[in-house]
Amino acid sequence: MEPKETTANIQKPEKLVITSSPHIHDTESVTKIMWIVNLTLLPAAIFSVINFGIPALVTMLLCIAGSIACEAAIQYWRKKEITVSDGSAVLTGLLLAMCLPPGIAWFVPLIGAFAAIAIAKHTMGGLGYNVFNPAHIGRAFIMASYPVAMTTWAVSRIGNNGDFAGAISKIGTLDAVTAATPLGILKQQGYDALVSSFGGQMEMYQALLIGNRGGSLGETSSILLILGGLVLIAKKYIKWQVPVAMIGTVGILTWAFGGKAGLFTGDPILHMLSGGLIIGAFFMATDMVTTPMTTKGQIIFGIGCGLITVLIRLYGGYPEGVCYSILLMNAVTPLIDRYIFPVKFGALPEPVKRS
Amino acid sequence: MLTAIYAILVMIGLGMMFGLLISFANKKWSVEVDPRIHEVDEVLPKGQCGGCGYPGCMAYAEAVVMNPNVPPNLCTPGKDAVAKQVAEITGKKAEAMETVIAFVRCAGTYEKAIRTGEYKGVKDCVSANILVGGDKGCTYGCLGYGTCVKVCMFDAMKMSPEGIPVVNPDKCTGCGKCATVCPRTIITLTPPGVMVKVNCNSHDKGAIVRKHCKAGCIGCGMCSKDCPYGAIVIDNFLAVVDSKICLEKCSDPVCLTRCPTKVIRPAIWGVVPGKELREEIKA
Amino acid sequence: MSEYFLLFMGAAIVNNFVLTRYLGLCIFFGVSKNFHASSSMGLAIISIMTMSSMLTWTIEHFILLPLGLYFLKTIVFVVVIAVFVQILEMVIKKFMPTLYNVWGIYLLLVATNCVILGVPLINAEANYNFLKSTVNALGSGTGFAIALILFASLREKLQFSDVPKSIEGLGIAFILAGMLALAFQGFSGMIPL
Amino acid sequence: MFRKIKGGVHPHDEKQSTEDKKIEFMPIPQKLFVPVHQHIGQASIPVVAVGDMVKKGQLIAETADGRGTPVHAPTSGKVTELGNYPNPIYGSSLCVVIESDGLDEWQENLLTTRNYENLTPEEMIDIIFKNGIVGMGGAAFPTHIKLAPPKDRHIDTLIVNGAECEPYLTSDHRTMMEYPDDVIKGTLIAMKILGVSKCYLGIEINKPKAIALMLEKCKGTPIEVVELETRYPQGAEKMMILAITGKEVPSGKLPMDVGCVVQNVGSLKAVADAVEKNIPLIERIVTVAGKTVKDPKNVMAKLGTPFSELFKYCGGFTGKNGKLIMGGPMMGQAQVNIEAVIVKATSGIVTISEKDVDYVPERACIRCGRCIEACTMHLMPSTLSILSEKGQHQTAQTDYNLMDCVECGCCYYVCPSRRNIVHYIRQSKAKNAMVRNAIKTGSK
Amino acid sequence: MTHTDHNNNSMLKITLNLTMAAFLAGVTIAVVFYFTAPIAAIQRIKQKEQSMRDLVPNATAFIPIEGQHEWFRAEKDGELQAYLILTHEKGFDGHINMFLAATPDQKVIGFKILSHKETPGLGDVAFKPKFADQLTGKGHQGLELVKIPEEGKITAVTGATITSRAVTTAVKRALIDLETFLNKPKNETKDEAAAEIKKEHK
Amino acid sequence: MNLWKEFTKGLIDENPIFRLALSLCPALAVTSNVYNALGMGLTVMFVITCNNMIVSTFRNVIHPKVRVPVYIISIATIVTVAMLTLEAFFPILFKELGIYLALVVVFAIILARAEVFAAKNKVIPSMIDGLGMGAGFTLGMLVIGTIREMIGNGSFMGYQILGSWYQPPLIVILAPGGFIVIGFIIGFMNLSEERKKQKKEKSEIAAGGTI
Ligand SMILES: Cc1cc2nc3c(=O)[nH]c(=O)nc-3n(C[C@H](O)[C@H](O)[C@H](O)COP(=O)(O)O)c2cc1C
Ligand SMILES: Cc1cc2nc3c(=O)[nH]c(=O)nc-3n(C[C@H](O)[C@H](O)[C@H](O)COP(=O)(O)O)c2cc1C
Ligand SMILES: Cc1cc2nc3c(=O)[nH]c(=O)nc-3n(C[C@H](O)[C@H](O)[C@H](O)COP(=O)(O)O)c2cc1C
Ligand SMILES: Cc1cc2nc3c(=O)[nH]c(=O)nc-3n(C[C@H](O)[C@H](O)[C@H](O)CO)c2cc1C
Ligand code: SF4
Ligand code: SF4
Ligand code: SF4
Ligand code: SF4
Ligand code: FES
Repeated sequence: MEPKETTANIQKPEKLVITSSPHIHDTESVTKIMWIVNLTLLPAAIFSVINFGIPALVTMLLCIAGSIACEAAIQYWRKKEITVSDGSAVLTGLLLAMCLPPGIAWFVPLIGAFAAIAIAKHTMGGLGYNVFNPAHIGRAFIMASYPVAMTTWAVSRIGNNGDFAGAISKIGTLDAVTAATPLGILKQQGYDALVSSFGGQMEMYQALLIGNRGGSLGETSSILLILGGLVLIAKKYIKWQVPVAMIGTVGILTWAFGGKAGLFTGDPILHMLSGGLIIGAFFMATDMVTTPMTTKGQIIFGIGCGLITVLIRLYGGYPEGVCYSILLMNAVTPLIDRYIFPVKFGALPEPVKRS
Repeated sequence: MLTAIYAILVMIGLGMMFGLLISFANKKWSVEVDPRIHEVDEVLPKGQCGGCGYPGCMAYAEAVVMNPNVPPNLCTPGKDAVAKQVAEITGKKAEAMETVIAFVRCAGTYEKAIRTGEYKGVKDCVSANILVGGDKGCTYGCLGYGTCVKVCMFDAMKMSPEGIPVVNPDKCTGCGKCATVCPRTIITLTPPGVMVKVNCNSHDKGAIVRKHCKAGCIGCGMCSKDCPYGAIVIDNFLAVVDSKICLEKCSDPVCLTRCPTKVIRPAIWGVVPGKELREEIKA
Repeated sequence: MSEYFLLFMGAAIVNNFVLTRYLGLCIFFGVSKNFHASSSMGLAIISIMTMSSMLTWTIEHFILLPLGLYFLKTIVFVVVIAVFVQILEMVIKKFMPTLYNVWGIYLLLVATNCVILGVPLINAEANYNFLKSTVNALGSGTGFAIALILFASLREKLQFSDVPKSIEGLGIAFILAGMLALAFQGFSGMIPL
Repeated sequence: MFRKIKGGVHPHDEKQSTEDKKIEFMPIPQKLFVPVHQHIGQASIPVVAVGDMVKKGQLIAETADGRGTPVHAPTSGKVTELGNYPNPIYGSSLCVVIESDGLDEWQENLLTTRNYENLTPEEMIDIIFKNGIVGMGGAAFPTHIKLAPPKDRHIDTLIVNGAECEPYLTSDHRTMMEYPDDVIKGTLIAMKILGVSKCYLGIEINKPKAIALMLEKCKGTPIEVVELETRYPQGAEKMMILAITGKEVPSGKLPMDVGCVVQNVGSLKAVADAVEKNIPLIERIVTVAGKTVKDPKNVMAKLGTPFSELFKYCGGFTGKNGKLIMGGPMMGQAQVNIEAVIVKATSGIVTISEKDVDYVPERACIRCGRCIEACTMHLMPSTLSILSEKGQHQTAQTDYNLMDCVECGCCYYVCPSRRNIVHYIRQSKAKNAMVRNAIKTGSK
Repeated sequence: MTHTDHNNNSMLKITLNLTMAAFLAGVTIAVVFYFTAPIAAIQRIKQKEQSMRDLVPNATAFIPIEGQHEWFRAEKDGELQAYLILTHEKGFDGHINMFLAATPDQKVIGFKILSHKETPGLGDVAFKPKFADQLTGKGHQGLELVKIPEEGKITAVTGATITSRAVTTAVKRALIDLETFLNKPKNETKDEAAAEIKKEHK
Repeated sequence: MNLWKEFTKGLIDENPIFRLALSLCPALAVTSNVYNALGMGLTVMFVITCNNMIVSTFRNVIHPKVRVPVYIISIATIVTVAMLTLEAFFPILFKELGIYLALVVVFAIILARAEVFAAKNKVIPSMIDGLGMGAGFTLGMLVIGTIREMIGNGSFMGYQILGSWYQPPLIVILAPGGFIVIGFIIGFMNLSEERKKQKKEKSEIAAGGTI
C-alpha cells in the first residue's frame, strides 16, 4: 500500500522537490523513440497499401486497433496507468501487420494482436518486461493457428513492369489473386523458376529492392525499409552493427551453402533482400526490450539471428525463418546478457609503479 | 507359459542382484549425514527470515546440530515452542525466550507532521533518508515509505493510510527485521503486554518538535513526574518507558492523561496513532 | 557419420524433448527457477540419460528380447535405472564430494523421471542399434539441457518483471514455455525422422 | 594526444551567466550557522560554549580522533547557540551559531607570513590540517590525508583539477581567473609535499580564457596545462587521470595506487593561503546560478551563511523555484530547506524553476542500453537499478560492481524511461552499508 | 526413526526385501500376461484385418505374399481382388505408415493410414477423402502432385503440400514396387523407377 | 481422520497438475482431446490407488534404504498390468496413449503420494488419498482436454460442437498452445482464490475495524 499523497498538510507555500541527483535530463523519452520508429516505418507501410491495395490497409488498421484495445483493456483491468499513447502498442501492431499476408481474414490480425499484446507483452508486465518480441510471437501464434491463411499471398499490383499508376488506380479494389513469395518459389520450385518468374536476374533484384513483388505486407520494399533504418541509426536509436551482422551473416552463409551446385554458388543478394530479413534486421532484431543490452551482445544476437534464419531457409520446413530466428535469439538474450557485459573501469590494472 | 516363467525368473534374478548391489553399496559407500539436521529443519518455521543470524533455516539447523555453542533458541519467529523442540533434538538446554513484538515509535501521520519538501524519488525510506534526510520536517520521524513493511516476512506490518506503519501483534514474531532496516531506528522490540509506550522518537527540543509535528514528544516531563513507579525517564528531550517496570507494576496508567501531546498511548494494537487517540483515551 | 549427426540434431533441437515431445516437464518447471541449478541439472540429465540408455539397451538386447519378455520392458528399465542412479549417487557422494555438490544432488531427482525412462523406451520402439541409441540419448539429453538452461535464464529475467500476481510462478512459467515452444516451431520439419 | 574517456554525456553547460563575472565579497550576514559536520567522516566537537565571544579564524570545533577536520569561526562575534540547524549534507546537524559583531576581526597573532620553501612537508601537512583544509571539488575529503599518502605508495604525478565539468558552476573558473598565482603557489606547495616533479593542470576547452591565462602563468613552472575535451564527467578524478596519464585507476583502488593525486584548484588556493599566510578555511567561492536567480554571480561567502542570504544578495528570485541544489545539477544535492548553509564543499547553489523540474514518473527499463554506453565506469546501470528495485542489493555489489559507481548521473541523464538509476544505486549502497554496520556492531 | 533396528542384518534384509518385491511383481505380471496375451494377439490381428477389410470390403481372405513384408493378396472365394501393400514415407514430421490397396492391374483402390505424426487438423486433411479420392483409379504414371489444380494431376492440399507429397510418393513407390514384383524378370524397370522416385523426392 | 477431506483435497487445493506441478507431461501430451485425457486420467487414478494400497499394506516391512526401488517395482507392476489389460481390451486407446502409458511409472505424483502419504498411513485413508489425487489428476486432464479440444477443434469427445463457421486456431492442440492454456488455467485458479482471500480479508477488517 502506498501512502496516500495528502495535500492538506502543506504548511509552506512553496515546497521544494527533492530527488536524487542528477537534476537535468536530455530530451529523449520512450514515447518519442517509439513514435519516431513508427514514423520511419510509415513509408514502407504506404508503399504496401499501393502494392496490395485497401486490404493491406485494413489488415494494418485491424492489427493496430487490436493492439491498442488489448493494451488499454489489460492496463485498465490491472489498474495500471494506461500507456497506449506511448506508441509501443501501435508499433507492435504495425510491425505485426507488416509481417502478415495482405488481405488475410479479418479475425486473424485480431488474434495476432491479442497474442502479441496479451500473451507476449502483458503477461510479463508490459513495455520493457517482455522477453519475446511481441510482434513475432503474434505472427508465430497465428502461423501455428492458421497456417493456410498465413501462406496464402496476394500478388503485387505494381507488378514486374513497375506499374505504379495502375496500382494506385486499383487501390480500392478487393481482388485477391494469390501468388507465392519469392522464397516460397525458391523452396518449392527452385532458383531457375524463381528467376524466370521475374523475367531475369537483374529484374529480380530490382523488384526485391523496390518491392513490386509478393510477400508480407511490409516486407517487400527493401529500399524504404533500409531508409527508415538509416534514420534510426542516425538518431542513435539502433546500432548499425546489428542489421549489418544479421544481413551479413545471411549473405555469407547463403552464398556458401545456398547453391545446389556446391559451395559458394548461392545467391546472397536474393536471400538478403527477400523475405522479412530487411525489416527483421532493422526493426525487429533491434527492438531494445528483447535483445541484449550491450553492443557486443547485440552483434552476437545479430549473427545468431542470421545463422538460424539461414538454417531454417535452407534446411527447414518453412521457406522463411526470420521470425523464428529472432524469437529463438530472444530466448538466448538473457544468456548473452549474463556473459557479455562491459569490462568495468579499472578492471585490468596496469602495474602499479613502485620505487 | 514358458514366457511367464521366464518373466518370474528374470524378476527374481534382478531383484536379488540389485538387492545385493544396494546393500553392498550401502555398507561400503554410504555417507551418513546427521539426521538431526533434517529433524531440526523440519521443526523450524521456514520463514527463511534470517532472524537467527544464519542465511536461512537449513543453515541454522546445521549450525545448531553441529556446533555445540549455538544455542537452540535463536529462532525468534518460532518462539518458545520451537526452541524447546530444537533443544530436545539437539540435547541442549533451552533458555526461556523473551517474547517481544515490534513497536513503531512515531505518530507523525500526514495530518500531524509536516513534510517540508516534495519527495519524488524511489519509494523507500532508506532512499529518502539519504537525500538530505528526506522530506519529513522531523528528522527523527517515520518517513512512511514502508521499508519495514516490505521486509516483514510474516505479513505482520501494514502501512496505514495515514502514513505510519502498524504492527499486527498476532502475526509479529519479534524477529526484528523491520527494526534493522529502518533508517531512523524508529522500531523497537518491546514485550507485548506493556501498559504504555511512547509514540515518538524525537530528541529535538520541544520548540522544534512543535514546529514539525503535532503529535511529538516535547520532553516536558509531565508523565515522568506523575508516574508512581518511576517507569518513565526523560532522555534528551524524549520520554522513555522502562517496559519492565511498566509491565510488572503498573495497572493504572496515569501518564496517559498527563501528556499534553498525547504521545503516550496505551499498547492497543491496530489503532493508528493520531486521529482516534483522543476518543480512545476518553473511553 | 552424417546419419548420426542428423540423429543427434534431430533429438536435440528439432524434436526437442521438452518442447515438442513433452517429456521431463516436472523437472523442467521445477529446476528452472535457479540458473545454476539448471545448468547442473542439465549436466546430470545428459550423463544419466546416456549411461542409462546404454545400460538398458544391453539388458534389452541380451536378456529381454531373447526371452520374449518385451512386456517386462517398463518395469525392468525403470528399476535398473533407479538402482543404477542410486548407487552412482552414493559413489559420487563418497569419493567426489565437490562434484557431488554441483551435480550429484540432482541425480536422485532425475532417476525416476520420464525423460530418463523415455529415451530407452523410444530407443526400443525405434529399434535403434547400440550406437544410435547412445547418440539419440546424448542428443535428447543435450536438447533437454539446452531448453532447461534457456528457460532458467528466461525465468530468472522474469523475476525482475512485473508479472500479474495471479500468474506469477507456475502460470507464467507455462506461458513462457509456450512461447519458447512457439519459437522452437521454427525448426519443425527440418530433419524429418 | 590524450586518451579519451569512454562514455559520458554532454549537457548544455549553462555557464554563460556567471563565467565572466568577478567574484564579489558578500557582506557578512547577521547570523552564521557553522556546522561542525561538513563532510563524510567524523563530526568535529565544538570547543566553544554559548555566550563565548569568538574572533575570525578562531578554532571553534576540533576533531575527535583525527579523522575529521577542525572548524574555525568565519567571522568575529558571539556564540549564541549550539543546536541543530539545517545542514545541506545531512539535513540537520549540530551548528555553532555565531552572531556577527560586524567587525570581522581576525584573531590576534593568527596571520603570519611564511615561505613554503623553508618548511618541511611534515610541517606543511600539519599547517594544512590545523587550518581545516578539505577538498573543495565536491567530496570535501581532508586534504592533509590526501597529501600524505602511505609510505609504500610512490606518488609521481599531481593533477590539478580545473575541469569544472558541471553545468552552471564557474567557481573554479573564476578562481583560476582571479587567483592564478595562489593556485600555482598551492600547486607548488602540494608538489613539494608529495615530492613529485610532474604536474598537470587539466582544464576543459570550454574555458579558453582560463586556459590562456594559466598557460601564461605556468611558464617557467613545472606545471603543464592540459586542454581537456568538454565532456561530463571529465572532472571526476578517475576520468581526469585516464585522460591525462592514460592510466586507469584499478577498481576499488585509489588514485594514489597509480601514483597520482588529484586536487581541485580551489583546494590548492586554500592550501596556499594556509601555508603562506596561515589563513584557515573559513570562506569559499560559491557560484549562485539558475534560471530563477535574478542576478547570478560568484560570491565569496563565509561558511555558515544560509542560502537564503546568498539569494537575497543576488537579487532574489524571478520566479517560483522547483528545486534548490547544492552543487551542480548533475551531482548536487537537492535541498529541502532554503535555510541550509554554505559548507566547505559548497561549490555552488543552483536553482531550477518549477517549470523546469519536469518531473516525469519513471517507467520500466526498456533495456535500450543507453545508460551502459554513457557510464564512464563501464557498469550496467540498468541492471543495478533493477536489482536495487527488487531488493537484491548484495547481488548488485557482488556481481555488478555496485561500489564502482561514482554517482556521476550520466545514466539517468540519458535514460529515456527516466529511471532514478543513481537513486537506486545510492539506495543499494546505503542498505549494504546498513547491513555491514549491523554485522560489525554484532547485532543480528 | 526406525533405522537402528534394521542395522544388524540390513544386508540380508535389503536383499530379501527387493527379491521379495521383484518376485511378487514377476508373478503378478506373469499371471496377467498369461491371460491377456492371447486376447491382445487376437485383437491385433482383428484390427489389421479390419483395416484391410475397410479397403477391400468384399474380400473374404487376406493371404500373405511370400518374400514380401506385410504384403497381402485380398481374395474373394479364391479369386484375386486386390493387393494390399504396407508402405511408408517421411511426412512433415516423422513417418506416415499406411496400407495401400491396389487392383490386380496396379491401380489405386484406396489407402488406410496406420500411424502418422502430421499436424492434426492440417496435415491429416491429406488423409481425408477430399484428397484421397483423387488417387483412386490412378496408376503410378498418373501420380504427379501439383499445387495449382491441373487436369489429370493430383492437387496438393493447401497448407499440407508436404503431407500430400508424402502420401502420393508412398503410394507411387508401392505401385512401382508392386509392378516390379509382378514382372520380376524385368529388373531394369525397378531401377529406373527408383531413380525416378529419387528425383521426385528431391 | 476425515476421509472426505482426504478425498477432496486432491481435487483443487492440492491438485497434482495445477498446484503441485507434478505429472505435467501427460497433462500436455495426451490432452489434445478429451477421450485420451480421460483414458490417461483413469489409468493414473487406478495406478495411484492400487499403489497406495500396496505401499501402505507393506509399509512396515519395507527397509528404508530400498524404499524407493520397492515402490518403483510396485508401481511398475501395476502399470504393466494396466498396460497389458488396455492392450487387450482397448487397443485403440493403448495406441493413442503410446509411450506415455509406460511413463506412468515415473509420474512423480504416484511416487510422491506413496512417500508422503501411504508410507505413513493406514490402508483405507491411503486408498482414499490415492483416489482423491487420481480424481484431481483426472479432473485436471479433463479440464485441459476439454478446453483444448473445444477451442482447437471445436468439438467435444470427437463430436463437432461448434459449427463450420468456427475456424479453430490450431495452435491450441499443438505444443505451444498446450503450455499457454495450462498457464492461463493456473492463472484463473489463482485469481479466483485471490478474490476469495481478498473478500475474507475485507470482512475481517470490517469486523475488526482496524487497519
Ligand atoms: C574511505 C576513503 C579513503 C580515502 N583514502 C585516501 C587516501 O588515503 N589517499 C588519497 O589520496 N585519497 C584518499 N581518498 C580520497 C579519494 O581518492 C577521493 O579523492 C575523494 O573521495 C574525493 O573524490 P571526489 O571528489 O572525486 O568524489 C579516500 C577516499 C575515501 C572515501
Ligand atoms: C562525476 C564527478 C564529477 C566531478 N567533477 C569535478 C569537477 O568538475 N571539478 C573538480 O574539481 N572536481 C570534480 N570532481 C571531484 C574529483 O573527482 C576529485 O574529487 C577532486 O578533483 C579532488 O580534489 P579535491 O580533493 O581538492 O576536491 C568530480 C567528481 C565526480 C565523481
Ligand atoms: C504448426 C504447423 C504445422 C504444420 N504441419 C504441417 C503438416 O502436418 N503437413 C504439411 O504438409 N504441412 C504442415 N505445415 C505447413 C508447412 O510448414 C508449409 O507451410 C506448407 O507445407 C507449405 O504450404 P503450401 O502447402 O500452401 O505450399 C505446418 C505448418 C505449421 C505452422
Ligand atoms: C528500434 C525498435 C524496434 C522495435 N521493434 C519491435 C518489434 O520488432 N516488435 C515489437 O513488438 N515491438 C517493437 N518495438 C516496440 C517495443 O520495443 C515493443 O513494443 C516492446 O517489445 C514491448 O514491450 C521496437 C521499438 C524500437 C525502438
Ligand atoms: S518505521 Fe522506519 S522503515 Fe518503517 S516506514 Fe517509518 S521510517 Fe520507514
Ligand atoms: S513486524 Fe518486524 S519484528 Fe515483527 S515479524 Fe515483521 S519484521 Fe519481524
Ligand atoms: S552507474 Fe554510476 S558511474 Fe555509471 S553512469 Fe550511472 S552514476 Fe555514473
Ligand atoms: S537508459 Fe534507462 S531504459 Fe535504457 S537501459 Fe538504461 S535504465 Fe534501461
Ligand atoms: S510427468 Fe513429471 S517429468 Fe514427466
